[in-house]
Amino acid sequence: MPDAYVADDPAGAFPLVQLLTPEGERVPHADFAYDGDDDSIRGLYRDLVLSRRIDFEAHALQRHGELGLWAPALGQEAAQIGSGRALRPQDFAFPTYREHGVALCRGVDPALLLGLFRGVELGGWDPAEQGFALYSIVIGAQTLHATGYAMGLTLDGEVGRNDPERDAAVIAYFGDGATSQGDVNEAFDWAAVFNAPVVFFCQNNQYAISASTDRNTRGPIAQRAGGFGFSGIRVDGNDVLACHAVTTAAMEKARNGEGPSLIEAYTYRMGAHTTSDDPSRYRDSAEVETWKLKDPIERVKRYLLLQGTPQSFFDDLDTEADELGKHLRETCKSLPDPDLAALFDHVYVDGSPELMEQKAQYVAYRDSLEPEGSES
Amino acid sequence: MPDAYVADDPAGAFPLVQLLTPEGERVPHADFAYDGDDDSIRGLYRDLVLSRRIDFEAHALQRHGELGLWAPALGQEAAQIGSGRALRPQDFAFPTYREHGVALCRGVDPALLLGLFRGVELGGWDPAEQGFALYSIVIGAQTLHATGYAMGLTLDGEVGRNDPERDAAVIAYFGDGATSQGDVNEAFDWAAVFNAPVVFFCQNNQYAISASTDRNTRGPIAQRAGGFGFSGIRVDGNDVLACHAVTTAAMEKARNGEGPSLIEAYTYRMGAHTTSDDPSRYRDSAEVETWKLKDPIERVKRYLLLQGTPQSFFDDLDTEADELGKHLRETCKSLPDPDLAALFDHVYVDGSPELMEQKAQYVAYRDSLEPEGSES
Amino acid sequence: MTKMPLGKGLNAGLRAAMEADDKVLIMGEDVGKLGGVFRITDGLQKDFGESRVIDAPLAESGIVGTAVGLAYRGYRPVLEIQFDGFVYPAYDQIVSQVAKLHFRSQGRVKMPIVIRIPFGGGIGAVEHHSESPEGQFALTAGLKVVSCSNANDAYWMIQQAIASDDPVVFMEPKRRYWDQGEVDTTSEPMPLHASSVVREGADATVIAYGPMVKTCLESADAAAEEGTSLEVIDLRTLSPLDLDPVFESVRRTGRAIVVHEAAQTLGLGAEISARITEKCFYSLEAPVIRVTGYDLPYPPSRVEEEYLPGLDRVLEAVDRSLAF
Amino acid sequence: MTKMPLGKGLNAGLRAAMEADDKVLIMGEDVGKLGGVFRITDGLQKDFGESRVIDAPLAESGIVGTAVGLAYRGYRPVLEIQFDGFVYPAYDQIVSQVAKLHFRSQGRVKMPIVIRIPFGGGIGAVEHHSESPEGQFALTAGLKVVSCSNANDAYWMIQQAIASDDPVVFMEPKRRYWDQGEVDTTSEPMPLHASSVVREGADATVIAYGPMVKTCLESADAAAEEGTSLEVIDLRTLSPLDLDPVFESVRRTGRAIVVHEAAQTLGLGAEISARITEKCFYSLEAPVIRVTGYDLPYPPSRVEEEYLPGLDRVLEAVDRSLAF
Ligand SMILES: Cc1ncc(C[n+]2csc(CCOP(=O)(O)OP(=O)(O)O)c2C)c(N)n1
Ligand SMILES: Cc1ncc(C[n+]2csc(CCOP(=O)(O)OP(=O)(O)O)c2C)c(N)n1
Ligand SMILES: [Mg+2]
Ligand SMILES: [Mg+2]
Repeated sequence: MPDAYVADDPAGAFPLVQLLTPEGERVPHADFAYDGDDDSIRGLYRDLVLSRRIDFEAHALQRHGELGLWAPALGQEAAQIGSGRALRPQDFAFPTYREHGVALCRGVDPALLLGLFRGVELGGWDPAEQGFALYSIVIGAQTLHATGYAMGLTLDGEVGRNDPERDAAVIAYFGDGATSQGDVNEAFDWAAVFNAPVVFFCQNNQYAISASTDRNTRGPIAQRAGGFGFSGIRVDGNDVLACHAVTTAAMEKARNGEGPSLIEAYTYRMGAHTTSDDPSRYRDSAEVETWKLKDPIERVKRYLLLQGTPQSFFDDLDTEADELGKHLRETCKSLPDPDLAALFDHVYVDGSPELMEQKAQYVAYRDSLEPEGSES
Repeated sequence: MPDAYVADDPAGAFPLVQLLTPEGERVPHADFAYDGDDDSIRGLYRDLVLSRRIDFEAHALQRHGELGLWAPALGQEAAQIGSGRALRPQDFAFPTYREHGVALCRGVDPALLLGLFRGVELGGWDPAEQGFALYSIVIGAQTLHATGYAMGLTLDGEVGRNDPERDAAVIAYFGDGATSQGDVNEAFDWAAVFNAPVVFFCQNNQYAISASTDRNTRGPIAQRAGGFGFSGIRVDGNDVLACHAVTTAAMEKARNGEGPSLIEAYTYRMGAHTTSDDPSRYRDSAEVETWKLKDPIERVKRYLLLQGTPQSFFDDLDTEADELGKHLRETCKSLPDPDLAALFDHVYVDGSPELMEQKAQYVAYRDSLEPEGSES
Repeated sequence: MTKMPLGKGLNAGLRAAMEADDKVLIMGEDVGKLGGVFRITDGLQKDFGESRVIDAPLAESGIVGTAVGLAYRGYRPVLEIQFDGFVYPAYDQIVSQVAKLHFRSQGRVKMPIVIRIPFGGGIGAVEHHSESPEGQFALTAGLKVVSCSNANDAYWMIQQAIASDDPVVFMEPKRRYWDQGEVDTTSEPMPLHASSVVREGADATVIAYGPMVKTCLESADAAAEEGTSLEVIDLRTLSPLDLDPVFESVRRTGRAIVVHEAAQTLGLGAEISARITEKCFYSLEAPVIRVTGYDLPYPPSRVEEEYLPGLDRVLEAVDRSLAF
Repeated sequence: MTKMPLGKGLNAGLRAAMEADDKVLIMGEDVGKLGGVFRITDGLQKDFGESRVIDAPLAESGIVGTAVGLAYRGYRPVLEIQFDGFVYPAYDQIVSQVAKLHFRSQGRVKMPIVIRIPFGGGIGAVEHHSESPEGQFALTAGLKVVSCSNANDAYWMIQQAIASDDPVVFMEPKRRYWDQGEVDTTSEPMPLHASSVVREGADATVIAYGPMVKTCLESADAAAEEGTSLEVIDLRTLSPLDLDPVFESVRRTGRAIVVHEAAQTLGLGAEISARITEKCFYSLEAPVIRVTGYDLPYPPSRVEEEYLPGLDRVLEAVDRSLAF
């Protein structure tokens, strides 16, 4: 088959957008610029540090048996904070189970994230309040929800009014592994066909549990978009400024009614897949070491220090992080165990006499045990 | 978002490969050539005419109540014959419900195609015998089967031996509407990841029942492949020579171990979706008229006449087609109604005592009716 | 009172629901200009526009998945699955997302989605076009499942399903689309989740839903001629089940026959049999008998009338019950 | 006789099957280097290579759909679905393709595919990781469904499932993976599709499968202390069911209790209850009682022990049956 019909070598077509090097130096880019000042960058730094603290505390809580599981975002903070801070209040985000940093940006109390992992609830916040959907564990499912929500924005006329304060868009998070799922590709297709205001934000952390990216996709993920008729872009996912700039542009485009985009944030999962995972079975620790040098937080710190940010800023932030840690530990332990009886009321809005009968049976049974065991 | 990151305007990127114009003139192409002589073209013409005859007869049989339904391939004969004749005996084809022309090329007795539509069986041939899977009605499902079969060819070492007589590949048929299905996109992904020897052959007949192609995909379908990391090509689906040339090249590539390709055969469904459909509700008859001018059979006839093919060739072919028609009519009416009792034996290979009990009950019940009704 | 076919009752009900609430959207394959392959949405796109009657891409998971997002946004999507056998690609979105979001969010997120599925056989169709997947939904907590059997119920139940804040799988008896019936558009007959005694009788209780209600009523006519009086109950709601009328009836008749097209194993008949036995143990004169499709994949259509429960098989089961 | 955990029994059984037939392939997410999230395929890729133990892309429909193609090509794919709640994206390929191809082709095409699903709760997992979808498969004609409850059965049943020319959905009781048991690798205990009386008793018959067998055996111990003698039957095969041992038992005891984790409505218990009533009507002293998960989406794990049937609930049901 003649070469002319073979897809272009995509390596060249999708250079990584970078605005801040691992060494903490800002570099210019022909197409993208970070639009904030050093104060804003300090704001981003704060978010990065706090979101890493969430991970740290949750990890410890899991090790102490307070959580059943935790899915760390360690190493992915820049991708999450950079994109999360590019959202406006009227926007809506559809996360996976790992977007703790994005949750922070949306104003969700991080302690609420723990309920799912502690096993006391299945989603602890009101999606409508902060424009942040429930965590979604079934890989890819949420990308269709995001697309549908975006279609709804168009139907509601919330798009393309040239009114930055009101025009809205949606962001859908997913991982590199998720690119294999039918649902994700259907979401790409629908978004393209309906020109929906949605940004697909893929954190390519290079693993789907033990599967490296090439097991799930051939060629850079950003190139997938072109196949569906919209644009894809590849960004240094450990560079918070670049992630912010690229997401801002894509969200702007979506809000303007110019349709979907795909962002591939090339990053690395420095931790295990979850606390149940054992990455030593499938990856070299040397690889992890390399990526430590590209740490998304260190580079911002270096930049800020180079800019002469006073030590007090870092000290204050440490205190704030400690407080957050304390809040997490305390709230976690105080999260009440669910009452099974109450759960019967949440299956349906309009109830079901059948289920109420089961509930009554359960309650009667439970109560019948109490006198004997007299424990609960 | 800067233009550099927007997918190239694809219109220019996917010109239609054409080797024979609607006027019957052969045109050269930089990359593809039809590799047969006029005798071979007469062979293709014969297939085109016979496959159209299958449609014609089946349509009439449906109108006379002999078939419950028929899905005509009218207008798509060149895509089917061109691709079908590019296959070797060792190759394997996975059709939809409309690949009557491909079935003909594979050596399936066309009368066997009628069983499904008559409602006497669910698939009337042995896939292994002719390398032609059962018809598949659930849109897209068969593309994954094709990919899996192709993976099996690789595992078996049937690929890339540089032995044209033995190296094998798979072709998967589907429609433009099917490009929206998760399964089809998963098939693209798996084929790319496993570099599977499979050619995805999409007959873009511009409709999925009433939905025009732009409802199912944005941009040319051929471009979808690039997003998954393999090559796509767009061919005049009404040009049997071009379809043959392009499919030959793609199959060759697959057999050589160079992985998958996507072919978009741009054609037109001149008939209704099925005999149950009423296209007047959703498309102009003027559109159909335009496409009649691009008829896939007429242009070959013109070419052959220009080459001085004697009238006797056409007359003989008419006779052959009439015989095929007679064969279809006769076989159709003689296809036996299924025996429900026998069907119980086909659910499992290893049987099931449970089911045999149900069968016994059914037979006893049926037999109990006979004396009374004394009809059956 | 107007006479109309069941399919037209659905069409009129959809129209009324769209007029009543502009958050109601219709989405599905070919629902626009074509009006759906069964014309149930005929004329609606013309009158309500392309943004309220949306021709979907050919992707069932996409149809249901985007509907979840639309529901998050406050819409009430009414989805058409073209045929029963094509709902399975959407199964994950239905059982893991639509069914669970209210529960997962502790009531914060509502999923007022209606999934319309033309179901069942008897129309001579090719494979995948005659299935009865209601069991796969009825066993899923968080979904409600209903089926109508006549034009009046079609008209009202579709409106009630759309008005419900819970997701409803709406099973339409496709082979009865063309059956005429009286529709009273002025007064709602009964709540959505209620079973109905459609014929009173004394000797045995016959329980059915959707397409089999007509079959059972005809069986009751035939039985009456031979002096057997059958009570026929139209379940209408498959999840939650409303079995009080069934228990009441079986306590009187002592005999129950459940009829459905779906295969026997783990069909609704299994659940109903189990519950009748639990609740009416001492009233039963015979075990509950199930008259259902056999445990086969749906057979070629030429033999479907033998596969599906018909009048004779129902009567034979009644005889068996009476003779037990 | 060797003592090993149930999970290791599966691993050894898979190994034996791969050694016996080089058409046997393993495919699934993370089954290679990682050995699966439960390590059931541990070491197999190392020993049989990457072309026989295939790490799949993250796409369940793809896993099953390509397996269909591999089966067309003569392979015997053994698929791992990572957790019960992730099988639904493959539901269409399983019920419309895998289950039907033999039937559709009138026996010409065989689908010797095994779909392994670690199922059920009790391990404190997050949502979608504790479901019991066996009913959704058992109601599908063309599939066979089995579940093992101990290490010896694990070792043998997985080999028998792989050797079967029919597609088998193989439900693995994930919370029992670590339970030790004696494995006799020299002699096959019994056929795949046979139920087994695992404890004899006289007062009531308790029917279970997979993870609940252990619970029921413990209940029988406890009941014995109070003077009640329970017969416990391990179904082992869920489709086809092998209920003759159950009928024989219930005819003796007059009482039956079915136990499973899956929700009550349309769970296996419904079918078993219906059949027992059909076949043992005059022997029953009480209606069949079902002890199951409640009709809720699987709840947060902190409350799962209250949601799932446990020893106390089984005994309470036995009491109810005896007192009826
Ligand atoms: C449909 C489905 N299949 C399997 C799983 C199990 N699983 C959980 S996370 C995961 C890997 C996800 O990889 P990726 O999309 O790259 O996201 P990451 O976890 O790396 O952020 C898998 C296979 C799941 N949650 N859902
Ligand atoms: C999963 C699924 N959904 C819906 C259908 C109903 N259906 C049959 S053919 C068809 C349109 C197919 O369009 P396309 O893929 O373009 O193929 P064509 O019929 O035009 O050859 C639809 C929606 C189906 N068969 N399978
Ligand atoms: Mg990843
Ligand atoms: Mg088409």
